[in-house]
Amino acid sequence: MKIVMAIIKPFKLDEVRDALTSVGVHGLTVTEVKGYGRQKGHTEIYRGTEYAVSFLPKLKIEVAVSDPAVDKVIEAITTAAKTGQIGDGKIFVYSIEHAVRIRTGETDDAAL
Amino acid sequence: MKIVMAIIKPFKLDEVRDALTSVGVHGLTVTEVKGYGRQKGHTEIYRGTEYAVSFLPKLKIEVAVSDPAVDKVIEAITTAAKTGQIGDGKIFVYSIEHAVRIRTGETDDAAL
Amino acid sequence: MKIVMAIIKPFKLDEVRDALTSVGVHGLTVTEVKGYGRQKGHTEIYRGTEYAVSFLPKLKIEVAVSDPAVDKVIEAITTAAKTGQIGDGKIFVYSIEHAVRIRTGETDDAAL
Amino acid sequence: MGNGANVFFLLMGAILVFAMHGGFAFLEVGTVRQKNQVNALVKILADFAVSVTVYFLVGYLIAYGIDFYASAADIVSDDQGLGLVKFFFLVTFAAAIPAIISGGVAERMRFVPQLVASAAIVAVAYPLLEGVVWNGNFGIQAWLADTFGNPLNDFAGSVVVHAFGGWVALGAVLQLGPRLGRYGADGRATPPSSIPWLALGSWLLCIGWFGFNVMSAQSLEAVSGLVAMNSLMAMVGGILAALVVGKADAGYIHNGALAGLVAVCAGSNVMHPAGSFVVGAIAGVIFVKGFEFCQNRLKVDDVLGVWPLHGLCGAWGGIAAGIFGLTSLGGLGGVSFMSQLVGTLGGVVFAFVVGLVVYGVLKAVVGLRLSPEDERRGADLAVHRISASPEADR
Amino acid sequence: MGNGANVFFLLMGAILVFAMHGGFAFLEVGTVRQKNQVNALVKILADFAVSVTVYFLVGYLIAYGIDFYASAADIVSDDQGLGLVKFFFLVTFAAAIPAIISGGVAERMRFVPQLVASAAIVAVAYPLLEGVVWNGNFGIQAWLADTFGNPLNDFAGSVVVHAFGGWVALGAVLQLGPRLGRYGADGRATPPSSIPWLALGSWLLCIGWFGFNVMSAQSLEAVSGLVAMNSLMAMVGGILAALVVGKADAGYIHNGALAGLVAVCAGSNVMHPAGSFVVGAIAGVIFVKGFEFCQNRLKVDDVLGVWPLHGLCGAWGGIAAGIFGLTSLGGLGGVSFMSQLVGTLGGVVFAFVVGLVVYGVLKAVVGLRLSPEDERRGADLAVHRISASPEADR
Amino acid sequence: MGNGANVFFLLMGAILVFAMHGGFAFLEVGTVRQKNQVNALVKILADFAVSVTVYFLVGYLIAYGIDFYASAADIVSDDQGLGLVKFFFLVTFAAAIPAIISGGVAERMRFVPQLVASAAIVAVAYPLLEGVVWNGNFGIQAWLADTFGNPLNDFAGSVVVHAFGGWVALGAVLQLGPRLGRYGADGRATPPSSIPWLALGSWLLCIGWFGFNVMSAQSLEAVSGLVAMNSLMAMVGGILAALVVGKADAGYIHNGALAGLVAVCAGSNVMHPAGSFVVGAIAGVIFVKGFEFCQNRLKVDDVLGVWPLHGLCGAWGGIAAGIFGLTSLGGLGGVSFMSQLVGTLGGVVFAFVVGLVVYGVLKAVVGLRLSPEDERRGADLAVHRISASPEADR
Ligand SMILES: Nc1ncnc2c1ncn2[C@@H]1O[C@H](COP(=O)(O)OP(=O)(O)O)[C@@H](O)[C@H]1O
Ligand SMILES: Nc1ncnc2c1ncn2[C@@H]1O[C@H](COP(=O)(O)OP(=O)(O)O)[C@@H](O)[C@H]1O
Ligand SMILES: Nc1ncnc2c1ncn2[C@@H]1O[C@H](COP(=O)(O)OP(=O)(O)O)[C@@H](O)[C@H]1O
Repeated sequence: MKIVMAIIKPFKLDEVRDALTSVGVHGLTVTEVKGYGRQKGHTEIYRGTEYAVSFLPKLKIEVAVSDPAVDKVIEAITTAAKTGQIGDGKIFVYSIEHAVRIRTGETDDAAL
Repeated sequence: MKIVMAIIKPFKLDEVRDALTSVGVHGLTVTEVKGYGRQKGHTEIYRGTEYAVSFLPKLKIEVAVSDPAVDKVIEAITTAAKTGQIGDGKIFVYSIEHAVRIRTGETDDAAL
Repeated sequence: MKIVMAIIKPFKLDEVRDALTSVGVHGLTVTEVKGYGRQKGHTEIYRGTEYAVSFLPKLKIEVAVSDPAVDKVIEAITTAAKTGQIGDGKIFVYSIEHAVRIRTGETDDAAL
Repeated sequence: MGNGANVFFLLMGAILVFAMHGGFAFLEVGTVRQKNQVNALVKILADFAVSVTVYFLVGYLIAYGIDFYASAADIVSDDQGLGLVKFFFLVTFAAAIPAIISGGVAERMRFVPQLVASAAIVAVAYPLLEGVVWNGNFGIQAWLADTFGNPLNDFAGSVVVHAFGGWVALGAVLQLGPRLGRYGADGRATPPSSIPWLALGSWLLCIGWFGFNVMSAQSLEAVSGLVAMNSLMAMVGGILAALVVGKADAGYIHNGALAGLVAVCAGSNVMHPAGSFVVGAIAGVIFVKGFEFCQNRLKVDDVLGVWPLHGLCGAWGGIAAGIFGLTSLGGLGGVSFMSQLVGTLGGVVFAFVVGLVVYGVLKAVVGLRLSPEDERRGADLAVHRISASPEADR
Repeated sequence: MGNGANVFFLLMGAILVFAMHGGFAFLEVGTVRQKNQVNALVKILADFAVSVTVYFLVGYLIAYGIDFYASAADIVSDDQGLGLVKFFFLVTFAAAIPAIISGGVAERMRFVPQLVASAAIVAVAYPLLEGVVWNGNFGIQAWLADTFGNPLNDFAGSVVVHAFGGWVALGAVLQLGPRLGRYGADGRATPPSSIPWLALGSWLLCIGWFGFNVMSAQSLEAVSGLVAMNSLMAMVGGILAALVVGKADAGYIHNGALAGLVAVCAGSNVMHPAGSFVVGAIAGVIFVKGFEFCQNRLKVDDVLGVWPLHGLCGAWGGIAAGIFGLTSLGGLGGVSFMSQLVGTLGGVVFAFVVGLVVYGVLKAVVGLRLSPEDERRGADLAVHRISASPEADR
Repeated sequence: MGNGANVFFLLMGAILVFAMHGGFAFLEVGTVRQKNQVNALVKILADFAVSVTVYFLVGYLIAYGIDFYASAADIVSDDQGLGLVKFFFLVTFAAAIPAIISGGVAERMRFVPQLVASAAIVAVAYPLLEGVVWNGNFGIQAWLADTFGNPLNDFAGSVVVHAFGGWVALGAVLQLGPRLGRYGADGRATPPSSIPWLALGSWLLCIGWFGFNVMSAQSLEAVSGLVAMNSLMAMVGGILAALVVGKADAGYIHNGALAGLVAVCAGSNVMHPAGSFVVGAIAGVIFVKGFEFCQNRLKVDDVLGVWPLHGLCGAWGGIAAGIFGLTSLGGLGGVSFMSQLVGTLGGVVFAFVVGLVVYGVLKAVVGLRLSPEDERRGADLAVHRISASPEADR
């Protein structure tokens, strides 16, 4: 099993979730994060003083999937999250050794 | 070493922490996340318009542990986080290659 | 490729980011988390009742890097995040198998 | 009763209505998305300042033929400056027009064009209507009285202020178009940012409203406890109706109070408290139904619902005074249904035209909307370069 | 002094006490958990509307023998509707009873049963006590005066409003039981959601309270600067005592101001400012100690602490007027300690029985509590289907 | 006009100015970092209580020679306690001094030393100046009148209250030093925590300010609508100037309103409304430029900018009354430029010395600052052991 972790633009969440559902993913976890990268932040100003806001709001999506599903999940996220503009984000994939569904105790692929 | 990452119901945090402490885990990191899965969200309504809230508040717990401790940690979390109701969450386990305690520079098992 | 994940004290963020930039890291993702460990929380009091606040605000930093860069990234974070006081945090390193830049579809090291 | 007491009386009215402007601000803060909260606050304050300035320069002259182009000694005259507090009181009414419109055009309107529109409306359009109704200008009230028996009774401005503001806002919103992503294929409504902030806005409005209504008597000789009690009963009717029809919806109940108060303004001096309760309750229903109609049928993106609230309930209030003010319904009489109907319709049509024209001209000349990119980032960053919680932005 | 001035005077009192209801709302918003903030806001508004309606229909008649079942012309009479503003002023007091109770039963009480309880109490129970104390009904005041030399002096309602509200609330809370997880093996207290919001509530209450107290004179002939100054000094005493005894606790200091104001109501017309300071300071201590006693010893889950605040400090205020009102302590005299003691105890017992009975009957007939599941989700989602920050829910 | 009406009039003034203290609290809540919000709220309330206590005990005696060391009957006398409401009204002015200072020393000042400083200043220093200007003490006003034709005209306290508070605050801030990390190599400014909260503070201040100014007449015989209108126009001038010069900055516009109001206090009884507009607009510019000068050039860490706001704009107001009050500029006359200039400078110097000395002595004896660790954690946890959003802390 793998976890596909993606950093995306916040307003893309619904599209990404829909894309994932349509390739058979029925669970995922979302975290509000701040991203730093090529996309530049902005400057705020309050009473004449400027404040650099260099971190941008992003969402992190984590999806645990069985190995065969990884490619189509990556594909689904890439397509749905893409705007073509700088800052669209990244996808990282890593292996997990166990998965457990707390409610039932089911493990591994059955737990996803 | 492994990281045991669990998605749990928010009100289970204290029980899970106590269970982990009692199996010898003395450190963990908690993140507020939103979960999407079998457990359905709810609908909010404001001035006649319905808003589907499909993501539910969950907590992500990350615990780095030495290999031998993994099973009892999974066991502790599963027991403490279980309500038997849909949406109890998942546990995922993956390997880490290094661990460093920033304060002392200690590494690996000594860093946990 | 690896992900270097660090839990640090919040007020160290700017220093850590600067240290990472100076070793050639140009992207990272930050999450607000709560930490539990050796560093003790505090007690709040409201109308005569005490509330134990056992989780402390921390930041989680995740940086995806190519394998050769791992050591200098760890070094940079350790140096910048260190105060020498309890609660400075941890660094964990794990392998990732794929990386994708959503905007361009570039993969692996080219995606970082 | 000396002038000092009347100065005091009108001053308290002016302060209370001024406090309502804070209410407009926070009602908008809580209802819009977080990325437009700062803009809501700055707009209300700036609109208020612009309104006072232009009303001082020309508006008051148009409405009442009074100007301040004389020395302080002359304008104070020998009544302890009673005329000046009267200006203060009335300008807080005039400034309510842009505050009403603000809630309709929120989240995508450019800042400077909005200030220009406010200036035009408060300098000229509003004073024209105000002068006709409250100062007998152009003999229109006299004509209504001749024709139907009584002039238009709009004691505290259901028509002059609320219906006018609401219908101008409708014209403005139509010229402006909906927010990005509100309608169309993927269109969807956005939930409000904060119920406590909008509730605070509603409370400030309700509190100040008693000054709006009761002090409209403009002197202690003319003040009437009936106006106070009627305002209370209409507010209560609006709350209860919105509670029931709106199914304990937090947005409806807080707006229901306002709906009742909008509707009672016109006839608060002539209706019976029980009649006022009914008028307020009907206004509560009108708001709930009107808001859904506006949003879902008409697909008019009036963010706070100012057209149903001020436009529809204000018009209802103007007409209702001609019904519940009748002695046969326990009222004090002295009102004619036809005068109320004709006067209200006249005001509504005038307002709608004003809204379409003022915003239409601005649209043609300078454009009304934020760029799509600015609208997406939010007016706070785009216009004011700060967010509502700057410390949290890092 | 004309009627117009008195209408104005009472109107300002009514507006100020009305603003206190906003204070009740935000005090509760800040003190409860976030999942019950919307409910706090809606409850206060709905309770207010229900209270006005039933007090208009029967309550005022019970208390003062006055009804509004006549034409507008008749009820306005020839005093510029002074009687109607009097109703407005007094109904804002009556509506304070449910607002007080609301803070005690917060976070687990069902919405409709609460409205029904409010209706019953404001329609009948409160007017009975009010009529006895403030209108001489049933000759009880006359009996106290005959027996002890003076009637019960409860100038602005330490007993009639606050002790009554606080002891009804105690009965209600006992019938209702504690929130899930509050007591028992794993029981623990929950911290408040927001200090700024509860502070805003406290400020609105303090500001409006000066109307509550001073305008209780009900006419400009009877108004006294002493009442204003005593209210100020008692508030200040309450703040300082709560600051010291409560060790700079944000909750205690904001409630300490209210404790002083609750206690000074009864004797504000007869005490010396220094005496009022002492009365307020003692009230501050009573609140701090009483709250801890109630929460930790009695294990009564009175969420905002309305029983210690209004119940205990109100009773203390009733009695204190009989001490600090004496000329020997610098007061104006005209009060009897025994009348204050007996009157206060009588009011307290009556209120406690009312609370137990009204909520007991409702509990037996329809049930009082949200389902455990609804209580866990919070009343906002369960009752109003929206959270306090909807935009953030996604 | 009876005493009752004057009691009422001054009471409303007192209530309005009391409400301004809530405004001070929320302005500070929104401007400081979140970790110091609770402290802002507690400070303002505690400072207020301490101020009332010491002004009651000695301050009022120093300023006006009046004490309350007599029975209630004696101090009420036969004017319905008018003198007592006068005390209430004036003590809300006195208590504004610590509220002003609070905003300057925020985020690093220890709690108890601040209360001690407040006590010293309100008990003695402020009443000295107040007595000189408003009660003719020490014959200084008489001397100014003899020398320059007219005494210092400081109708509602541009100098006595605002310039005094602002310059004491400057002395305090200099003694205290900047917040950790504010200046120096790595120094940087911190953004405010919340625009809506600071906007609420500004609104409460603006609303109450009309009581501050108009009720300074202290009787209905002396009340003047000119004061009300001038206050309005100056506020509007301040808003517009800050909007333009401050480039639609949310902080500047909300403070611009206050700047205009600070500056108009002194001459609001003699200037023409148009003159007041200009005075307010100049104050708006002074605040914007003065704030940047103070923060970036002087590197004085005056957190809310109370020295530019109250200190500079107050001094400007004192002087401006001597210009725009002249009949040649449309004013009512009766003012002398030199009296305004000399009086203002005298007040400013006195205040600055008071600030340096009071905070200097406290610094030497007990120390002023939180420990660096406490400052980093924030005053909320360090002093009050609670954060602003306790539920979210877990
Ligand atoms: N090396 C990295 N490690 C972790 N997260 C990264 C890394 N580089 C970028 N990110 C995340 O991806 C987001 C987008 O990256 P950015 O460089 O701005 O644009 P793009 O995705 O178009 O290359 C960043 O805001 C950050 O959250
Ligand atoms: N495939 C997945 N990848 C990541 N997180 C998941 C996945 N499936 C479920 N989750 C997380 O677990 C939570 C609970 O899952 P859900 O399907 O609702 O119930 P259950 O845990 O009882 O199977 C979700 O809210 C989500 O946060
Ligand atoms: N075993 C662990 N797994 C995950 N996170 C941990 C673990 N131990 C500590 N942490 C994180 O590191 C932070 C610092 O740890 P702590 O024990 O307080 O001090 P130190 O880093 O000095 O050893 C904690 O607050 C927590 O977020």
